Amino acid sequence: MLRISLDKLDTLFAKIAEKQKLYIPSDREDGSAEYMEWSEGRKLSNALNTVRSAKEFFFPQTESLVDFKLSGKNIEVIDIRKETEDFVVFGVRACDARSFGILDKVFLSDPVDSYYQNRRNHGTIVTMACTRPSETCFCTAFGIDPTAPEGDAACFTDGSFLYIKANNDRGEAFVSSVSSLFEDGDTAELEKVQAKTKEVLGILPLSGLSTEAFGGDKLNKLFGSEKWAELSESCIGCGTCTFVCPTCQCYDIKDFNTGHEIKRFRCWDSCMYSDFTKMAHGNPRLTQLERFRQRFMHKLVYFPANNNGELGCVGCGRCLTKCPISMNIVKVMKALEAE
Amino acid sequence: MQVNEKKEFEPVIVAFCCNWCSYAGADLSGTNRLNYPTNVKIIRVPCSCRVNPMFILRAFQRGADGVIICGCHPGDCHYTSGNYFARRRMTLLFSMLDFIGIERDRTRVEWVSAAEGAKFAATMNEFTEAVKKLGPNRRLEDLRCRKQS
Amino acid sequence: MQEAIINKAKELLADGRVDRVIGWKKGEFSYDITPAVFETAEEIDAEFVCNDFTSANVSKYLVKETKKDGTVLAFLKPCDTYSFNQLVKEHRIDASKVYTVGIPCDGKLDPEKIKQKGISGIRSIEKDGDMLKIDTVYGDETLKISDAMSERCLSCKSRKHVCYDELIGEDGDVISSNRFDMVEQLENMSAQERYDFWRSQLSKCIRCNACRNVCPACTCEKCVFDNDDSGISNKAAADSFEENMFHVIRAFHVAGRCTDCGECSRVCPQNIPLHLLNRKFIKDINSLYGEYQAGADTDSRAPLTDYKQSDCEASVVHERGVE
Amino acid sequence: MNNDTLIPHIGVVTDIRIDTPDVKTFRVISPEGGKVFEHMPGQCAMLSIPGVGEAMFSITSSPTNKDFMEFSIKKCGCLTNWLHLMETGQQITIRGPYGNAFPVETELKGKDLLFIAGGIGLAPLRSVINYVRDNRENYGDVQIIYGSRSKQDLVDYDEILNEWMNDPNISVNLTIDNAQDDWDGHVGFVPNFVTELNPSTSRTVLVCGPPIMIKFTLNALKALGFEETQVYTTMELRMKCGVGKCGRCNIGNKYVCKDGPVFRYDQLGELPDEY
Repeated sequence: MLRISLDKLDTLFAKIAEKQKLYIPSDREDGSAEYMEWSEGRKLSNALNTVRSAKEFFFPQTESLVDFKLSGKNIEVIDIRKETEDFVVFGVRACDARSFGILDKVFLSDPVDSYYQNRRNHGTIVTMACTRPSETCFCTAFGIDPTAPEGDAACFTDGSFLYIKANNDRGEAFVSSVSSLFEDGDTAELEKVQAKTKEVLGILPLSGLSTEAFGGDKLNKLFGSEKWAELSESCIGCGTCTFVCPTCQCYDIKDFNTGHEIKRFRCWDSCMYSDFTKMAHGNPRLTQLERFRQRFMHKLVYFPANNNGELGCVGCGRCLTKCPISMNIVKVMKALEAE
Repeated sequence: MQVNEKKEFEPVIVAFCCNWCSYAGADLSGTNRLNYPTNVKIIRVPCSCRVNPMFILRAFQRGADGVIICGCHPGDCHYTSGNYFARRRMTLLFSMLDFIGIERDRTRVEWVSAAEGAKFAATMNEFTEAVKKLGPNRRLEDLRCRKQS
Repeated sequence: MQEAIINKAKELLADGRVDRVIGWKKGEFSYDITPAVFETAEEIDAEFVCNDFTSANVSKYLVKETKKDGTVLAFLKPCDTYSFNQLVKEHRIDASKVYTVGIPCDGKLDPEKIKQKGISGIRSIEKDGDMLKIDTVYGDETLKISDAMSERCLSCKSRKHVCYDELIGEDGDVISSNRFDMVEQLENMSAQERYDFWRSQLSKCIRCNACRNVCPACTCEKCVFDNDDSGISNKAAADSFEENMFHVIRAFHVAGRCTDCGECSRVCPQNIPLHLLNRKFIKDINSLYGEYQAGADTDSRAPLTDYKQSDCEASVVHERGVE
Repeated sequence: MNNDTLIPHIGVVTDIRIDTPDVKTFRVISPEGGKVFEHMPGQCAMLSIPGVGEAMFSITSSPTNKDFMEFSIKKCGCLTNWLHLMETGQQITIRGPYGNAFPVETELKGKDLLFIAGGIGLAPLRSVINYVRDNRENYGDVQIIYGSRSKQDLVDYDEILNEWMNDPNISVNLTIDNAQDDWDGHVGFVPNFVTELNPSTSRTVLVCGPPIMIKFTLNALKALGFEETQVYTTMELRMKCGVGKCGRCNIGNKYVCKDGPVFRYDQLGELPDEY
């Protein structure tokens, strides 16, 4: 397999960044990792994952949709869309890589969301296999193999070399554009590391998590469960889980009056917020119980009902580490499963 | 012919003036034919205490380069104590804005009575000059509101 | 300690003194503790936990709990008692419906700090003297407790319970803390440096509202930032201004009421040191209007709802320190 | 780049009719004249005043009307207040059509129809009623039961009086909640009126109105022997995108904006009770 010595990563990054923007997970001053644009000196993070997921490359937290200019009774609609420039996201984990497939099912289904599609068409995803999964990881429950991630091209490491493999045409193009830096090498060491990682995956605390109790056909049974009250009791109704989640895609559309024009923008929104479904005549999800239930029912039941049973969670474990009150999808799944 | 003359920066100053003293003071400076810069946009409020901290931030958001709050002299408030409360609030808010790195000369509180037309004009002249020296507000502006030139 | 607390809870439930207990419930791992309400001794035996990771401040839940019938038992750490007292003072909690038991605290641990040391695959964490013994799938690890201590606990202001119906263990004292050190450090920077510092911090904000929703001082029925009519309800972190506005105004709205419990910084998914904004207000209030500790009592006037004719003018801001 | 549904068209408000103290009907055309887009009865459109807000409204006019679209809008919030303050000639933005429609060309064809509406609930049904009137030969017997709080609150009263009442092919039954001096018709709530009128169970029913009215009407219909599969209604939830992506109008695995707003009652029964 093609490989490059890990101490030549900078050369590789410089080569990629010659033609297009390159984003890599890198450590922030506070110790957590975040995707940042690569420039000379920026180092790849060793962290298992970034705080925010990679979804923001295709579905950014805030984006302008359209501008309006008002004059008297007239309105001018200004289409501000521009073709995005090519970019590469390097070092995406297997869980996040799977999340793009889930987002695609939402944004690329008819009618196609051109803003998302535009970015999707110009972004190359280079994934990175995991070697040190954490106790909060449960991607294997969703059939994800973190040692062989999806994405346009996948990278693997054995501690001294970085190996690369293309998964599709776009990946082929990417690999061939940088292949001059790579040499063919033997993968014995890599296979050892992969076997070791698989062993660890088997003994992680959440490795036994089952998704069998969930799916589109369980709708009314799970919806009516008495467990929701207890589970949602201490939820503070913030949007942390939603905003760090790689598959949450609810959004809000709002207008901002700049004084000389109206900018209509879209931003991430959370079904956990009290005003999410509020209308002039009332709110169908009146208490935090209903809002809490909506988020998990959507991932575990509603989404699979519309997508051949595929669950709307990828097991990245972000909500497990970030929820202010440590309530999360694993606790919900275990509680409901016991029903 | 192309004019390459660099235009001098003209700041936008928002002045929140209490209805009972400072607004009347502004009026007086006008009737006395005293000059103060046209940069100053006066917003009349019932009392200096009416000025919500958000008003000040929103003024900066929408293009103000300096914000000044004018009210009755301590002890003279039409509502007895409004300006005392305003004084504490504004002190703390300005201190906070200073803390997050906003230039401290962009904000000011000044007590101007209805009889102090001259003080009003002088204050505005002086404040406008001070803000002019600082240049445009960049640290607390909303980029979306910046006019493309 | 946990045993004494559990016994106390069961005792008070059994003799009918309280109907419910608010405390903490164990999670999947040793550190992911969820605040929870318990109604029976069985539930308490099965799931109640009070350990080094039970850092969530339960006072705010009492706003909701005291609207229900019956009496609720709350276990409060020293810093939680300040929040509790402040909520009682603001008439947000009906104190007659709460039975408070003060519990000692010598600082809580922050799981994130442990993980940032590169420790992963945690199976269990045990205390051993001043060290933590951590069992992970990658082998055993050790870590100094002080290295895992929550940031807010490193600058703890008080081990004293300001209110309780009953106390487990000994009461501590208000301690001289170094909590204003960082604020002072920032004050001594230049305006440009301060601006750069806050821009780098606040630009991380994702507007998840966790700081607001967890804050015991933020108990408005409807937040101004959720109110479309306020004109500032934008959810987006669209521009540097939005985050500045949100955090400055939020800190201002709790100024004089913030007890410095540190929940905002604890829950921030982006590790923004939000408590520094609150501490700046506290420090200013202390130095300009006299020492004041929100939550220390239930009858004093809050500094922003009070004034003295001799108060300093706003120009003090312009006259002091570094530009 | 393709057109994106989130980028709206311009519509011009050419006529504003005051229907009731809090309902106005707006006539909207494209700036070039004619309709902005075609629709089927029951479908909705997103109307917006940039800077004020955007919301989903059902299209009140029938698709058989080739010149313009109409929207009957009740004043109840920020955007609708603004719309009510508009003058003719004002431009608004409009995008759509969204959602499914009443199955006028399939299930409803050849059937005897019963329309039951309460208050502003007439808005979506008016589109179907006029569509049926314009394609009268395709449908059987048509009966309309419409009620409101008072005579003044009957939406489209002029049209009901002058056109529907005079149409020999349909029967119209009106009711108001409380008796008033200038009203000699029926007084009482819609569900009770339905029971009194005792319509034949051979009819297919289309209901729209306030949730509480729909609930009791359904009970009344069931008591009369109607099946759930005979009853259609149309729903309303908060919406932002209109195309099933923003997540607001999600009930169970359905999105009201995309899979609805028209649901048959037995379909609604399969969904969790969260609307």
